[in-house]
Order: sequence, then C-alpha cells, then structure tokens
Amino acid sequence: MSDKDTTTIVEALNLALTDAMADDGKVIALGEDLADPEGGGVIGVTKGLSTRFGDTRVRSTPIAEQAIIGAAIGASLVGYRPVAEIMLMNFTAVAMDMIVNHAAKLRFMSGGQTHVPIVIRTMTGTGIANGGQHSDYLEAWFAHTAGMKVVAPSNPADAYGLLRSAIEDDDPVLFIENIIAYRSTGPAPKSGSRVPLGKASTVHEGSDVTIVAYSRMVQEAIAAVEALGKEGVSAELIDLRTVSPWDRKTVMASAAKTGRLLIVHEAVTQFGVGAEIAAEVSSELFGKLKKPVRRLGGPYAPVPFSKPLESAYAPDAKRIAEAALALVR
Amino acid sequence: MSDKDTTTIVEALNLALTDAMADDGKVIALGEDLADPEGGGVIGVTKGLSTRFGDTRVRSTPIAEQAIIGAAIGASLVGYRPVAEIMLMNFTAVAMDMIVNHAAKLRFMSGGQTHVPIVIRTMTGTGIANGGQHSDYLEAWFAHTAGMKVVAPSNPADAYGLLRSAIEDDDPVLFIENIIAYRSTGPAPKSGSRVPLGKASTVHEGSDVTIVAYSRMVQEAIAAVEALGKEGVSAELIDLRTVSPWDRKTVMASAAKTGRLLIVHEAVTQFGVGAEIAAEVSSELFGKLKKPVRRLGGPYAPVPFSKPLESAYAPDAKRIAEAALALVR
Amino acid sequence: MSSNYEPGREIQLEIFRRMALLVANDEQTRRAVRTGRLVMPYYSYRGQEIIPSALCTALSDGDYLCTIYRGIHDMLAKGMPLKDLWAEVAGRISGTCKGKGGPMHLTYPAKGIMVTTGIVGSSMPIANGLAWASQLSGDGRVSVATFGDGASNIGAFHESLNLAAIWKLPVIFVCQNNLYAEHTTFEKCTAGANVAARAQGYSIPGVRVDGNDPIAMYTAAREAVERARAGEGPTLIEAITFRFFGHALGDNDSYMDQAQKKAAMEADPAPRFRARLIAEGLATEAELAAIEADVNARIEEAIASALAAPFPEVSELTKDVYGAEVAA
Amino acid sequence: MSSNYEPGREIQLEIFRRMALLVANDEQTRRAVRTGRLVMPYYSYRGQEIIPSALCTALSDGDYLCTIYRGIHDMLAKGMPLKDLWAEVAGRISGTCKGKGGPMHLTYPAKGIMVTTGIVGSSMPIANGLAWASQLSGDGRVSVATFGDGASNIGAFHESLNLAAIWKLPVIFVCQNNLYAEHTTFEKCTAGANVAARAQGYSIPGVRVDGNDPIAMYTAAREAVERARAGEGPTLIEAITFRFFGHALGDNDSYMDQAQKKAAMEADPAPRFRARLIAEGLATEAELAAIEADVNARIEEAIASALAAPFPEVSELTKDVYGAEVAA
Ligand SMILES: Cc1ncc(C[n+]2csc(CCOP(=O)(O)OP(=O)(O)O)c2C)c(N)n1
Ligand SMILES: Cc1ncc(C[n+]2csc(CCOP(=O)(O)OP(=O)(O)O)c2C)c(N)n1
Ligand SMILES: [Mg+2]
Ligand SMILES: [Mg+2]
Repeated sequence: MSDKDTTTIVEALNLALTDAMADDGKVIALGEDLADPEGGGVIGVTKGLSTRFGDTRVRSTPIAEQAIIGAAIGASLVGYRPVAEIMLMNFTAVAMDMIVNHAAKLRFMSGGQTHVPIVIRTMTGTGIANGGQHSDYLEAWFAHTAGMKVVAPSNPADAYGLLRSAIEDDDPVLFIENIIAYRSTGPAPKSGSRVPLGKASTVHEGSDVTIVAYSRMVQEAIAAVEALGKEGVSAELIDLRTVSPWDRKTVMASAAKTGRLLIVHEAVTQFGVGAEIAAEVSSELFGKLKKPVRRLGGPYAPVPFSKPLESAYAPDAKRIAEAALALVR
Repeated sequence: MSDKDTTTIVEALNLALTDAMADDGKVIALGEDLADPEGGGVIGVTKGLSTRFGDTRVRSTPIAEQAIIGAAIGASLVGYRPVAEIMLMNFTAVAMDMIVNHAAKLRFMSGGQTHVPIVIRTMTGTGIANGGQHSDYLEAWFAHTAGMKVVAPSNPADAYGLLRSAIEDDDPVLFIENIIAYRSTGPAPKSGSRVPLGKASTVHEGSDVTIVAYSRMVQEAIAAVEALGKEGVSAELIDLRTVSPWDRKTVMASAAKTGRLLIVHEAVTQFGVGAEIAAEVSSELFGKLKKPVRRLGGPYAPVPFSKPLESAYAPDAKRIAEAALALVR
Repeated sequence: MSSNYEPGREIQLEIFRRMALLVANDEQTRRAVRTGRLVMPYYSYRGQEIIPSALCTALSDGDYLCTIYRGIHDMLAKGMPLKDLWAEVAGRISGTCKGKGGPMHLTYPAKGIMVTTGIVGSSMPIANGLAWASQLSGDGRVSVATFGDGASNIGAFHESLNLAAIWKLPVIFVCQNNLYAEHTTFEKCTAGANVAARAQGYSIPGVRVDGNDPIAMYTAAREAVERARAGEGPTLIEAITFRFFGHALGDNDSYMDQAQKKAAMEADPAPRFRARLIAEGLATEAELAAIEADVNARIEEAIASALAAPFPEVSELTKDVYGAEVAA
Repeated sequence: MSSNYEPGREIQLEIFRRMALLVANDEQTRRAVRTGRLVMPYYSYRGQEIIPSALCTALSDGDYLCTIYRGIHDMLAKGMPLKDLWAEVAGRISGTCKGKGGPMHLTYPAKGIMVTTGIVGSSMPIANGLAWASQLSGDGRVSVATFGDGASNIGAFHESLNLAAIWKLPVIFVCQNNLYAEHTTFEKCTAGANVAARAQGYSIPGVRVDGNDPIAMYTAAREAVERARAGEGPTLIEAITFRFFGHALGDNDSYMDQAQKKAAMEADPAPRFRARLIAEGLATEAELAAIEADVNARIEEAIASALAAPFPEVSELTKDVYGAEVAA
C-alpha cells in the first residue's frame, strides 16, 4: 500500500492487482513475461505478483494469445477471475475468436448458466515510434461486440479503481492502458477504492462546450481546457473512463447544457467510438444543439513511423483547443 | 455465360469468378472445400472453377484461416489477384491479424512499394438457425480499418459487377454475401459488366424519407418501401453496395432532399456502421433535417438460436416501414 | 499399450448403455429434422458413438468437457439430460440454454459440460483453462476437449498442446478423426503421418486408437485420465472413426468415396459391439433389448416434452448479455 | 548431413562480407540510438549475423524474404541498400518506405524483401503465399520466412507448416533460436525436444543447426534451397544462436542468465569466423580489414545521407492508404 500523495499509472495498476489478489484467492493472472523471473511484465505492471502469490497463480506464457485468452476463459467458467495480458492491443487480432466468439458470448449462448469474468489488460498508443502494427486503438471493435465491456483510464486513481471494479465484474472487460501515459502521475488512489464501470467523470465543469475523451486523450484535453480558459472559453471536460457501455446520462446532460459537443479519441475517426456518441447525441438532442457534434480522432490511415507523421496522428491539446474553439466561435 | 433474364446471387457470383479467371490468368482462388472434388464450395459459389482452371489456381485448403489469408496476401504481393474464402464471417476472427495488421496495412507501411489486391469472400446472416457463432455481421470492424474496402451486394447484378470490380481493385476488399439471399433472384448481370466500388445505387426514388441499407436488408427495405407507398409515404431507398468507403454524396443529397434518414443493417446497432453515417449526416445537414437520423439494426446481443428470438433479431420489412413511418408522422 | 485398464463386463455394459442412447438419439434427431419437426443445422455423429461412450465411462461427473457442433453424442455420453437437450434443440425456454444456444452451443455445468463451440479448434484453449483451474484448486478434475481431424490443422490446436504440455495440465485432447473435414478428406489437408504423431513435437503421449473399438478406446481414455489425475500432464488421443451422414444433414455427399462409406457403414460399430457382448456371454439379447427399449422411451418422452414447451418470450433477446444491467 | 554443398573459399568470403556489414551496422545503430541520433525501438541482432549471411548467400536476389522486427540483419544480408535502410529508420522521405514503415516494417521488393512484420508468427503464412505464386508461375524462386524461437509456439507457425507441406511449397522456414522470447527462456515456453523436431508432425525435413557456424548454416540453407527449387517442398531450419543485447535496446536484462550470456558473448561467432578464415589461409588479415573498412565507410555515408534527408510532409499521413482515391 502506498502512502504517497501522488503516484503513476504503472504503480496504481500494480497496486490494484496486488490488492485484488490479496483480497480474493480466485484472482489469477497470465500473459507473456508476466512473472518475476521474466521481469514482472515488460513495463513492470505485474512486478512482484508471482513472488508474492506463487507462480501457478501468476504465470508467464508462451507467445500464444489464443491459448492465453482460452485459458482465462476456461478458468473463469469455474469461479476464477483471471486477468490476462495481451501485450499490445494490435495482438488482440490473433485472439479475436477467443474474445468475441467465446468470452463475450458464452453467458448468452448458455442462457446464463455460465459467465466469463475475465479482464484483458492491454496497452497501446502512438508516441514512441512503434509504427503501424503496435500503436492502434481498436476499442471500437469490442464496443461493437455485445457482452464485452471496455475500460480506458486516464489517471492513476481511475486506473486503480477501474481495474478493481473490472476484476470484480462478472463480465469480460477489455482494459486499455496507454503506453506513454504509464509514467504520468496523479493523486494516489485510496487503497481499496473502486471506480464503478459505466460512470464517466466530469474532470472540469464548463458552460460553453463539452469535450468527451478517454485514455491519454483526457490528458491532452485537460491542457486544451486550460488553454481555452485563457481565451475566455469555458469548456466542460468529461472523461468517459468506460467506453462501453458509455455513460449516456452524463454526456447528454452536459451536451444539453453547453449545446456543443466535441468527442476526442486516438483511434481512426471513421467508424470509431465517436460515431456512436455523435449519432446518439445528435438524435437525442435534435434541435437543441447550437452546433453540429464534432469528432476529432486519428486519420484514416495506419500509424506511421516517421516522427512528424506520428506526431500528427493523434489529436493533441492544440488541435483539441482549436476544434473546441471552432465550435464556440 | 448466362442467357437467362433472371438469375440468383449464387449463379451471379459463380459467373463473376468464372469470367474473372478466364479474363485474367492472375486471378486465383482458395478456401475450405472450394475445389470441385470437395463439391465446389459448400454453397456451390465456386463450382466448376477448379475443373476449368486447374487445382493449383483453385485450391481447397485445410481449416486454417490464418494460412488462407496469409497465402492470399503473399501471392498478391507479387502480382496475383487471390480471391480467398472465409466460409463464415465469424471465422474472420481467427484471421484478424492477417487481415487488419497485414493486408490492410502493407501498402502504407511499405510506402506504396507493395499492395495487397485480394478479395476476401465471406457469408453470414441470421435466418437459418445457425446461432451465436455463425450469423454475425462484423463489417464495422473492417470499415474502421484504414486500407480495407467493404462490399455487400443485395442482388445478382450487383453481386456480379461488384465482385468483378473487387477483384480488379488494387486494395484488399472484404466481400460479404448473405446466406439466405443466395437463392434470391433478380435481373441477370450483363456479362462483363462492372459496378464501381464506392457508388451507391438509388433503388427507389422518393421524397418523404430516405432509407439507407445494404446486403439482405435492401430486400426487406424494398418490401417496406412498397408498404409505405400504400400508406401514401414516398420513400427513397439507397442501396449502399459499398459499405466502406461509403457513398457520401448520394446519401447526403438524398437526406438533404427528404430531410429524414433511416439507416438499416443487420449488425448490432451500437457502434455499428449506421453510427458513422448518422454522425456524418447529422453533422453535415445540421439544421436542415426534419427529424433526427434513425438507426435500425440488430439488438445489443449475440444472435440467438430459438426461432422467435432469431426472427426478432434483424430488422424486417415491417419494422423498417414502422421506423420510416415514425420519421414521417 | 498396457492392459491395466481393460474394461470388464460392468464397464462394457455401461459403454453399451451410453452407446445405445446415442444411436437412438441420432436416429430420432435425423427423423425429426427430416420431417421438419425440428428446424436446425444438424451434424450427425452416427458412426462415432463408441468414442464418447467409452471416454465418458472413463470420466467422472465432475470432470469437464468442451465439445463442438458435432458433439451431441459427447454431451449425452457425459450425462446431459435428454429433456434439457431436446428442449434446447427445439429452441424452447425449458432448454438447457433457454433456447438461446441451440444445437451448436449446449452447456450443462451440472455434468461438467462447460462449452460447446461452433468454431473449429476452439474447444482446446478453453479446456486448458478449466484444467488450470483444477491445478490451482487441486480438485482432481480432468478436462477434456474433443474436436475433429480438421481441427488439428488450425492454430489453436498447436497453441493448446504446447501450453498444456509445459504447464502439465490435467487435460485430454480427443481428436475424433472421422476422415473428413466437411467435404475435404483427412489426407488432403493434413500433413504428417497422423494427428497422434504430432504429440511428439510437444513431448506428450500421442495415442492413435480405433475409436470404434470400445475396449481400445476405453483403455486409451483411462490411461489418459489416470495420467492427468496423477499430475503427469496432457495426452492427445486420435480416435479413428467415420461419420455416416456426411457433414451436415442434407449434404449432398457426392464428394465422399462411396465405397469407403459403404464399407464403413457395413462395419457399423454399434451392432458389432452389441453382437460381441452377446457372443462373449457378457449380456443376453433380452438385456440389451431392454436397454434399447428404455432409451427409446426416454427419448420419445423428451421429444414430446420439448415440443410441448413454450418458446422464449422475445424479451429474452436482450437478457443474459451482461450479468447485471449497467447503471448508465 | 550431406556435404555436397559445403562452401568453398569464395562462398565463405561472401558470407564474411555480409557478416562484416551486419556486425558494423548493428554497432552503428546501437550507437545512433544510444546517442539519440535515431529515435526508434531497436531489436539488436548482434550475435545472430551468421544465420542470414549464410542463408542469403545460398539464395538469389530474386528469392523472396519475409522477416520480422528483429530482421535488419536479414534485410542487409539479402541486399537492401544501406541508404534506403538508414533513411527509413531515420524516418525520412528517402527511406525505402518513405519513413512510414520504420525499423519494424522495411520492404525492398527489388531484392525480394517483401514483408517485415512486427507480429510474432506472421512472416510464415505470407511466405507461403509468395511460394504459391512461384509454384503457379514456375519462376523457380524460393521464399524464406525467418522468425524467432518464441514464434514457434503461436498458431500461425502450425498452420503455415501444414499448408506448406501439403502444397509442397518452395518455402524455407528459418527459426533463429536465440534462446529467448523477449524475457522468457526457450525451455520455459516451448514443449518438445526442440523446434526442428516439430517438422516431423508434418513429414517435412526439420534441421537443427548451429546458426553461428557459417559452414553448417550455409550447408543447411543450400540443401533447403535445392530441395525447394526442385519442387520437393518446404524445410524447417532451426538455427541455434544468441542475442547479445537483450530483447530491445535499453532493456534491463536481469532476467537473463548472466553466465550464459557472458559465455555466448565470449564465443562471439563474428571474430571466430574471421580468425578461422585467416588461420585456414582462406583470407589475409589485410583482405578482411579492407572489407571491414569498406562496410564502415559505406555505413557512415548512409547515416550522413539519411540524417541530411528531409522528413516526409505531413500530407503523407493519408497517402498510400488506398491505391487510388475512391470517387465518393
Ligand atoms: C474456424 C472455423 N473455420 C471453418 C469452420 C467451418 N466448419 C465447420 S465444421 C468444419 C469441418 C471440421 O472438420 P473436423 O474438424 O474434422 O470435424 P468434423 O466436422 O468432421 O467432426 C468446418 C470447416 C468453422 N466452424 N470454424
Ligand atoms: C502476436 C504477438 N504477440 C506478442 C508480441 C510481442 N513480442 C514482440 S517480440 C516478442 C518475442 C519474440 O520472441 P522470438 O520469437 O524468440 O523472437 P526474437 O525476438 O527472440 O528474435 C514478443 C512476445 C508480438 N509482437 N506479436
Ligand atoms: Mg472430421
Ligand atoms: Mg528468440
């Protein structure tokens, strides 16, 4: 347990896993390089777990993502709560069958006789020159999959509280971590705290325009809100935290209040998560919005390697502020 | 070549493949049970091809979807035009890595040095009691993947013309066939005709409301338009044909004209293809629509087996007409 | 092969009882589908009954099973009640999955029937997870994944065998090699001598057995079960068999070697087993006929009860998606 | 092993030339990354140079290669020009992929370098497709997929070997077994005696060879190439080696057995090969030094030219997504 006032997302996640495993002997973990002989995860999120809880509960695996998710599913069917790591989000592509055809559907197909309380932790994001096959945000695939939940924290306290809730949730949860945000700091979580799934947080109240974001984009949006404030624009910032099911009520109330909505994510804009929110808000607040809903996401392109291109890929504070400003002016 | 006036989608597809292979020696085909010794495909779409073009060009494969798509990609990199069959759309889940991390990205990641002119044919749909793992429409995943094209014909002539265009296209195309529509008839395609990718067709002109659909849903929508006509409602029906990139111009012009838009698909509504279209139309025609854009799709649930549940899953003519009527009244 | 586990009379009769149930159930199902009383895709297992009958006789109720679309024989052999099964394939609310799963996705945890999958190869990775759970809890259960010969060429097969081997999981992989994957012959799509030989690549036992021989099949299964329970890890069993009614009921099976099919049907393992039991004096004609009459009566009762049951309400469509409604 | 293909002096010198280039290039790359002149994830191949040097000496320019993130040694050995390579890893528009691919996704079709993938296991299915193309056209080319030991446990490995075997594809699967997959040891994640032994499951040749021995590696590669060109199908080569600088440059390699690492570095195959060439009178110190001076000069020139080149315009971000703009 940490006594510090501030902590990083890596530390918060590590603490969440440690606390969850200490509290519930059914929580188990697996993934590539996860255990301490392998360094406790390539980023160190799982450091110390295998030493403390044993190497049958916390297991390094071969590079075999179908086997990883399959093992998690199987154990979850009989009472365990596996936390499986898929190292990078693009590698979910080799385990899609296990995730969408099995984890997401077994409760329904069994008529509720079984369920799959697994958490799939994965990391992603642009910013470290990882190129086309290691940087994608693919949350839209899973949001479109009935039975899955999708979570994407932006700060240490939420990372802790959401991971604890995800582990306790009775359904499969995809838990998205951003690589360059791992080391960003924030207020330390209260040990044992929970952040409920499906509830957004209003990071900053405002009256002129609503900005909805999640994962690292919240950090960029916070800077944008500050910049907007200096220009006399009062922006309300909502951190979705859970991407699916998303917090309709909070988003609608804010958009109704400000009459202007900007949705920000790192994933490709087209057919992305922003489309669902934009469609729903445009419909429900038809005739009540002051401006068309605006989406700011990645371009219709794979993630490029070259620095100037990669830097232009994901929205940043400047472009978020510009887009918000364009809605207000 | 067929001399008949009408034909089925199966026959049209078979003809398209036959003509394409006869015209271009670089067109090759592979998939499970594809060749004639195996019956020429489980539905018969590829019947006769291996006998006519030889069993090195037309190959039955093991059940190994990664190997199937990988082989198609490799051959396409050096000048071939493979048509790969993934028997049912849910099985794309075992080949997602090959499709999205490779086929869709190689042109971009190679800076345009290589490209992947493959067609992935697959079938899906509710209606034959195939249950949760054999019925999903997953086009939203691929529409969200930069570099992919997604095509979904609704009638024999389009099936022929779109498949010919898809095979000639220099980019990877996912080609979606509906199982229960296979035997539906329509005007026979002109041999050698092409339907361009990215162009919708206006199946029925109207002035009160625009209905956008694709794949089998167009057939239901046609019946709905007829029913609406009897109620004095003039509906314009647009068959998208290409789901991505979708024909913005045609859809916008129609929605601008009628002021009312209903989007219909069989896939889960949430985060589905309809969301993108709804978001774009709501934004571009902000203040000009008479009613909020309405989406009608599958429920947030896997596809159930039991007949009354399965029948209630996908939109049908009745529900389409009701939704359109609600927009008009 | 050691003969420690050769089945005696009681066990052979038990295998027969299960087999008789399976044979009759397949016949009734084919009839129900052909006459339109049931509307569903049906993957007949006729010809393969000995495999699960012997296998499940070697298992306990608590042991776990992951099976596939062609798996109703596996489920019945493992103990799924006929009424729950028939109501499910008839799509009724009283079905084991409330009619939502259907013939490809039956589940019945009370007898360890945990997953039925329609995706080739996918029974194996999940069985590993069940086995991991037993390893963690020390509950002594064994997990079984059954699958077809065609499934032995897909990636999940390889990943699963490797993981099971290095983790020494108490799991048994049972390949029901019926010589066809849909319309493609085993030889055409499978490299290597056979499926069992692939076990060597993982340093685990790979056993090729006549799946139509109850003695051989039971012995192989028992050995694998004992090995798993003793903590010695996984076994791959390749059980050779044949499916009599093509891939899916209604298939045109002109792709099949008709002489091979005829020979296989003439060598039908069910009457062969029956005749041997009588010939060897292990059972009388009357005893076996009584078993058969009993299963037929039970099946008919199950059909009647299934067809009389109500369908689910349409509101069921969006239930069982999540465990609890989410606040938002 | 047959010695038909044992390399003579010319071939050995050719292997040395490629190896010298690789050794120098890795050193320069590590320096550039460590000093911040290049910003990229770098998976050093130092210690593994003999494998592609010998392999590519056994190949022709027209033969195809699919390699992986740890694959710059493979590409250079196959003939990718240094300038195109360095400009690419520096993210410049003059890079072989206009800077869009980067170090994990280099392509250079003129020398048959068709795909570089960052997804473990994915080089193999695509190499099969290239080989299928050659089988169709009869162009006599051979396709090679290289990959790591860790990749031998993923599904795509299995699917690829099976397909290549039944289709008798002219393809060679080269597993560069450096004993680690990221931080996990080979033994911990791989069941079975070794990777090569898995070839048996597909009835294709599986050869385990000392990848650090140029003679053995060349001979194994030549045999596989001849076999493929003769239409006899695929070969799996497991080349044992070691990576000196951990998984990714900058890793804390405390997960490694330090004694094992020290021993491996002391047995560095590059100076060993160099010394043997001189000792056996196949080359003089001066000849080899001249080769080394030449590669160093060429690398420095490539670096200078790369770093002087412009970055791509931001408008490149949305180009090369489709071949042509779509009308709509
Ligand atoms: C991943 C995947 N690919 C394809 C299919 C379609 N399919 C269903 S059954 C089958 C044949 C399987 O053959 P085998 O494994 O031998 O089992 P059998 O049906 O003979 O019992 C195929 C190709 C599928 N269900 N899943
Ligand atoms: C499907 C997939 N899973 C995980 C990773 C992350 N990853 C990158 S390299 C690597 C280790 C690969 O080891 P090996 O195959 O032995 O190759 P080596 O790096 O040693 O050359 C892993 C796990 C990946 N790139 N792709
Ligand atoms: Mg079979
Ligand atoms: Mg390695």
